[in-house]
Amino acid sequence: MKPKYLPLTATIVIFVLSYALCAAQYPNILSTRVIGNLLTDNAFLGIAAVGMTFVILSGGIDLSIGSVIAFTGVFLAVVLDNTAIHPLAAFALVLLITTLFGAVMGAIIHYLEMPAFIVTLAGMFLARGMAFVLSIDSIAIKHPFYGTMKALYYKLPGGGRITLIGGLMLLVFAIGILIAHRTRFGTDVYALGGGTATAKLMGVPVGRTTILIYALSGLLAGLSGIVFSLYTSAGYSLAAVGVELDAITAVVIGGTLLTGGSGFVAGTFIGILIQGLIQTYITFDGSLSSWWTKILIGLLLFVFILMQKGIVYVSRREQRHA
Amino acid sequence: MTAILKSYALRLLPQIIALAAILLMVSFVFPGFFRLEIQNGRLYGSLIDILNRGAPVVLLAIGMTVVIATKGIDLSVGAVMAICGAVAASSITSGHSLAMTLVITLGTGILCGLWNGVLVAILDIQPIIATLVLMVAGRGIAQLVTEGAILTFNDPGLIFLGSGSFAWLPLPVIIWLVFGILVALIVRKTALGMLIEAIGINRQASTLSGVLTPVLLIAAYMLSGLCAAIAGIIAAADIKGADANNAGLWLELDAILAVVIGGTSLLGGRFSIAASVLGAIIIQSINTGILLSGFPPEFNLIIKAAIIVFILVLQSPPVRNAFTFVALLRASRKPTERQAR
Amino acid sequence: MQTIGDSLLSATRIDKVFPGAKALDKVDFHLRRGEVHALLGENGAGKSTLVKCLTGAYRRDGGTILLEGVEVDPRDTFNAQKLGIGTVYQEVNLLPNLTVAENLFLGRQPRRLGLVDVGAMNRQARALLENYELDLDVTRALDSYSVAIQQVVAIARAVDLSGKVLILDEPTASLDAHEVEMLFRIIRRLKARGLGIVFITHFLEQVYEISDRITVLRNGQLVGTRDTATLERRDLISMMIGRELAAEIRAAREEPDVTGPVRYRFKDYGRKGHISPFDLDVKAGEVVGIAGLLGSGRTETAEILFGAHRADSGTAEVDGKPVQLSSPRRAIAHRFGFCPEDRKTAGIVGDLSVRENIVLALQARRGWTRPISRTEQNRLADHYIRALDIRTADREKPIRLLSGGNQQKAILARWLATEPEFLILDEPTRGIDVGAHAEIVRLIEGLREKGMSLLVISSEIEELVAYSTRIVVLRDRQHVAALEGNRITADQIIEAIASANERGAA
Amino acid sequence: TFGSASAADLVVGFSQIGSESGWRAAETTLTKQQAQERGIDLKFADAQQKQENQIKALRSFIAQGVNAILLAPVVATGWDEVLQEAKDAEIPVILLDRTVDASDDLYMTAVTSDLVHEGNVAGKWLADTVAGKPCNIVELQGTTGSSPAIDRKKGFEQALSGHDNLKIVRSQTGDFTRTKGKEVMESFLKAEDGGKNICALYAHNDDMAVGAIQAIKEAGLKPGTDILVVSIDAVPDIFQAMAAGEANATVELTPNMAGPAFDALAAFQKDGTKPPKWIQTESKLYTQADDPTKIYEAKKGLGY
Ligand SMILES: Nc1ncnc2c1ncn2[C@@H]1O[C@H](COP(=O)(O)OP(=O)(O)OP(=O)(O)O)[C@@H](O)[C@H]1O
Ligand SMILES: Nc1ncnc2c1ncn2[C@@H]1O[C@H](COP(=O)(O)OP(=O)(O)OP(=O)(O)O)[C@@H](O)[C@H]1O
Ligand SMILES: [Mg+2]
Ligand SMILES: [Mg+2]
Repeated sequence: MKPKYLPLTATIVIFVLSYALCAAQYPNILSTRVIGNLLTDNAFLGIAAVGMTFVILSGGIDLSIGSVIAFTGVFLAVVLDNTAIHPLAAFALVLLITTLFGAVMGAIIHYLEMPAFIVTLAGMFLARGMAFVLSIDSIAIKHPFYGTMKALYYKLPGGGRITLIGGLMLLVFAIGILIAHRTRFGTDVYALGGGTATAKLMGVPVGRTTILIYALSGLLAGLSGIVFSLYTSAGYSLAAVGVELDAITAVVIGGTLLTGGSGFVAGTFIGILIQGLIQTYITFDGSLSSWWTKILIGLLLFVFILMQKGIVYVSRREQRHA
Repeated sequence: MTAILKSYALRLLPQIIALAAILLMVSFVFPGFFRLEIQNGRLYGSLIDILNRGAPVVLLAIGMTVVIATKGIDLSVGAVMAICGAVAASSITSGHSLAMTLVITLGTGILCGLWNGVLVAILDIQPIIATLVLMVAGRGIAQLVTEGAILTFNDPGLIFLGSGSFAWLPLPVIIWLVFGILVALIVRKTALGMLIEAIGINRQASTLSGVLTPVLLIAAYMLSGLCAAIAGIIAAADIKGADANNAGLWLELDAILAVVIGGTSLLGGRFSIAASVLGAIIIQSINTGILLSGFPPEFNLIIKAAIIVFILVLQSPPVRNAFTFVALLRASRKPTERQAR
Repeated sequence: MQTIGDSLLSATRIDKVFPGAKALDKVDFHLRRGEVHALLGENGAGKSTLVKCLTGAYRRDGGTILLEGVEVDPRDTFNAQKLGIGTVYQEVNLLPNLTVAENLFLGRQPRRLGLVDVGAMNRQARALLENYELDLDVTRALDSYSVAIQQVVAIARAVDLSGKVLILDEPTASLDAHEVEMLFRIIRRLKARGLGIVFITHFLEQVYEISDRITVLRNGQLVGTRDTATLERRDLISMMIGRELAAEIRAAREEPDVTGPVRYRFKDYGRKGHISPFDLDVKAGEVVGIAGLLGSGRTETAEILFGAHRADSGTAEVDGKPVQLSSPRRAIAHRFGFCPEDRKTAGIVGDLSVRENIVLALQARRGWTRPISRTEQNRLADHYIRALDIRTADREKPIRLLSGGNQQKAILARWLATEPEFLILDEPTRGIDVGAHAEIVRLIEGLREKGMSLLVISSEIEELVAYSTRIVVLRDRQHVAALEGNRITADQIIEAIASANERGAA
Repeated sequence: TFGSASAADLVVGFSQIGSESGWRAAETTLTKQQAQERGIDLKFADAQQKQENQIKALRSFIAQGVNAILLAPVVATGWDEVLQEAKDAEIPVILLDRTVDASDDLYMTAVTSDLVHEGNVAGKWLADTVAGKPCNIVELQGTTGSSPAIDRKKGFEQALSGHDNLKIVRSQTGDFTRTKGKEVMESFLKAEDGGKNICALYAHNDDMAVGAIQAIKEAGLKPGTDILVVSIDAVPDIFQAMAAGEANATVELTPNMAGPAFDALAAFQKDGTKPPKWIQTESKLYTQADDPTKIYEAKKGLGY
């Protein structure tokens, strides 16, 4: 096997093993209901994490996505509450706004040579601040169209459902994989992660690519915000706090290097599933206090990273001796 | 000597200008801003509040600067603050002496740093992820100690650390001043600073040159843990109780921001403790300024974001280069003018 | 063949100013169709800077560029590529994390239905590399291949991109004789097709072998352009350094006698998967030269001797006492020093100043609690800047802003400052100009005469012959032969490298 | 008989918001205690302040097939879908502590206090206490956007309307924490002439009040006399302050919401009695006259 597939394989192996372990203890975890829930409940996180994967592959980071999700939700709620605009038009409008927002951050990062961490941190403050200014109340979205969309799902045998948003996440992952591995833009993203200076000398349009990457992340954060608003039928300025950290964790568990240049969009999908599995397991167990929940999540994160390191290390060594 | 001082002043100039501009701005929206008086044997006024309230972020920023200089980052400092506050409170309420409590608490902070350092330097885990583990689990550990409640205490010695005063200054200010100067001296008067910068810029080359990279890396995280411990003690002492849920919440972001405003690159390398301290004070000035201004709280984040973006844009390489270029032009023009005469 | 004389690329009065250095001062450069034009000059003369100004990697501060008589202004390297200018830059080569095929076709991948056709790309990549006698798995990441292979891939990419002009900035630095030969064949073919080729190197033999004309830069200024055929070697050197070079590398070797005791003894020393166990003794006042083909395990040998990689078999002794060389630090404590081959990733600490880079190893050995005073640092830095003729505006300049060759000299200074007793040099003269080259060879001899032990790796066999008291030959990660005394000749070495069955001589 | 037997193997899922405050910890403790007393198997899930985690937890509970669900919702909106799923699975849901913006046939009952009412009680007390004298009030709000912050502000302002002598001069968020309460109060004091302009402090929770009291003391004023202090929650520490004369009044928000919830559930299990849609807990006002020391001792052990 090629060394570059090692982290991804390690992640998949770990996921399958832990799923089997969980299922041995709570057979219900194998039900289609839980599997359907895993997709639906993590849809917004998964979509945002696809954007985050591109950002991290290019060697950057985007801390603004949680706030952008909240902003999108509040914006939709306010617009649908106060105007007669059709939700689809509102979706288009908000996606335009968040894409532009991402593009502007990308432009600042490139042209002003500022670190992504800081630019997107300011973006995080700004987007949440905008959400507050729009409304501090949580606003329910009662538009009938939302009901229609929520009624769209594919029923699995056993009571589970693949919902519209769950399906949307799968689609976004599929497109993400295609963009990463089958377009020139995708290769350019990896190229930036390999070294901006070298990429520039090799003729990669660094500025354009950087702007596009953050615009894509903004677009997907906006899409994730739409999904979140469908998921909760509401807009709330305090929603999705810390989602960026969850997304980063999913990306890293999925085998992508935070330093950029190496990793897979598909890995992020497994990362999302692993995180969802941890949460499901903790709820099924139901005996942990608040603090033990946090400690356990931290520990599991640590164990996953360690196992991944271990598997990669061992197979590297075997490869050398082979 | 004067040349070194001059270059030092030049390094801090952007931060000093930004701070001055913000203070001036605040004094427009709140005229009594610069007033200082002596009350209860200590200085009293908004400026002192800034120095006092800024203490936790200043302390975190000191440790964070060194960690960032090694090309790392420490996301766990907020959680470590909570752990250490909880440990201090539970130690003092369970009857340990103040000295013992301090030893235990600082030890806890250093231990947390050791954990982070080992993950980064020995297990070679990326710093963001390595410290994310403790960031997530740490608050749980702190709550484990306090069982989710605010653990209050009445020990006058410990409380003095948070709200006492000495030489007209609140004790937290004295603590960060002394600690900051100490760290800066240790780092700059020994070769530590240069070695840390070398690691941050090129770890492989440093190791090949015989620099003890793992030890120095671990030490950097331990220093950060120690800083978080001191900050945690101050935060707990300030409210006479350990609030495991909220102590240090999101302060890691403020600390990182302070370091960046101080002009240290997140990519590691060249660092300045004094500049980071100034960065932290700038952030606190913004916070205090917002509180004094009387705007509705919905606007807090937007105002903060706007000011920070502005400062950072001024500091960004292209803008700075443009300024230096103008300055250079002027400088180069002067001698020729003189020659012409 | 086309008529020489057509002006293809002509740059006039190019200016480039860096803070603290005027890198180019009204330089003219004219490239004709169908010629190989060597661009020469000392380290820091401005060769790389000129190339980067031509390809838009740097914004030039003044001057005009004409391509086929039309004024062009490449804004970035992508733009230059589209104009038909392909370039191999010094140092910065390709992206290590991308596959070989992706590196070759970055920005111009074959597409089908808007998507990259990976199969076609890999096929084309394999076909492209066949010209270079390379049979690689093009779907592997580039960094799984050696520096030399990466260099060939970089050349292949540039050649493929160059519709009109090919620029090669020290492409041969890490290539062996065979690969250089292959490169020259390709250059001749391109030349016949009417391309203009700019060739930068410090190997004068190569200049005379391949180039038609020579342009020399000195201190950012144009010294002149001559036809290679009519330019005497001596004159060329004095054009480059602005004076007569006293003596080039000695052609004939004197016989140094090494009678000192064995100071360093390695027995069965090796590391699985890296280098087979070998025995090596080094005496005081001895220069052990290491010869071998690319990837033969020379660098690996140096690295385990220095503790950069831990040996997993064998023992090491210093002055008869067993020692553990498990880390560079341990080795340095025994007064070892090591100039690595890859100066960019393993040598320079880019953002630190020249001064700090020079004192780094010494400071690390003394420990952080005993800082070297600023006066002492300045003294050391100034001393070595002068002694090794490091071209820098001042000692506080960040080292990454120095030209490639000058960085190399600063790393050498770092180790000399520690006053080592056993100095390991991996390709110390790579990318160093003639003048400095001779200096370094003299320096090695001087150190040996003072009683230092040295182990020097070099791809230049003449150079090894000149200063080595003994030569160890490597093949396939094994020490296969040792040559001493009058057996040290270029022919003998080449024969030892080439013969497949001479074993057990070491 | 049937009732006690079914209680023994009753599995109830409890989705708690998190552990962001002492009050919340006490609610968790009391819920677990109450479940234990009744022999209920309680599945506890901490959502760490995130609605999405609560929805996930609810779905997991449904997938596990629990007998009933307790939900302390982090926000009022966005529950329709998952509550519908619970209803489809015939699992009764009882809301604790806050209600939701959903049709009331989606849940069995809500055991909550009235947040607006709490603010109102506090405001009334203040209006009665100052009795017509002019009074400048500073307000420490809860976390911007959280429903207690919005409703407690609303209720307080309602109580104030019609009293022209009462004026809120400054209002900032203290994030429900002591540290921020103290910091914000410090700035209020500076901004209002060293506190001479301030006659009363209204804090959306006791923790912020405790922090603010320290700030007032450090500014050389006497909390409780120079500046009246009224807040909400009735956590133990505020009773200590009241005993010391440093706080004046607090409105109780009882952490025992689970008791009434379990009672309603038991009745429903026994003979299908439907409880009322809203079981309101008492918002009791405590002042210095209520023997704060004794209440402090009583509340201390409850896990606040
Ligand atoms: N980015 C930069 N900033 C400042 N000075 C620079 C920069 N790049 C190069 N220089 C300076 O410009 C001069 C010319 O450097 P250049 O790299 O062109 O030399 P060179 O002829 O290629 O040398 P070498 O043979 O060593 O590669 C040197 O003095 C170098 O220090
Ligand atoms: N054919 C090969 N395929 C893959 N890796 C190789 C190959 N040849 C060498 N390498 C690796 O590349 C590196 C080159 O080996 P090493 O540096 O020891 O050889 P060298 O003789 O010093 O060659 P160079 O002059 O290129 O440094 C080593 O890490 C080795 O493992
Ligand atoms: Mg060069
Ligand atoms: Mg080598």
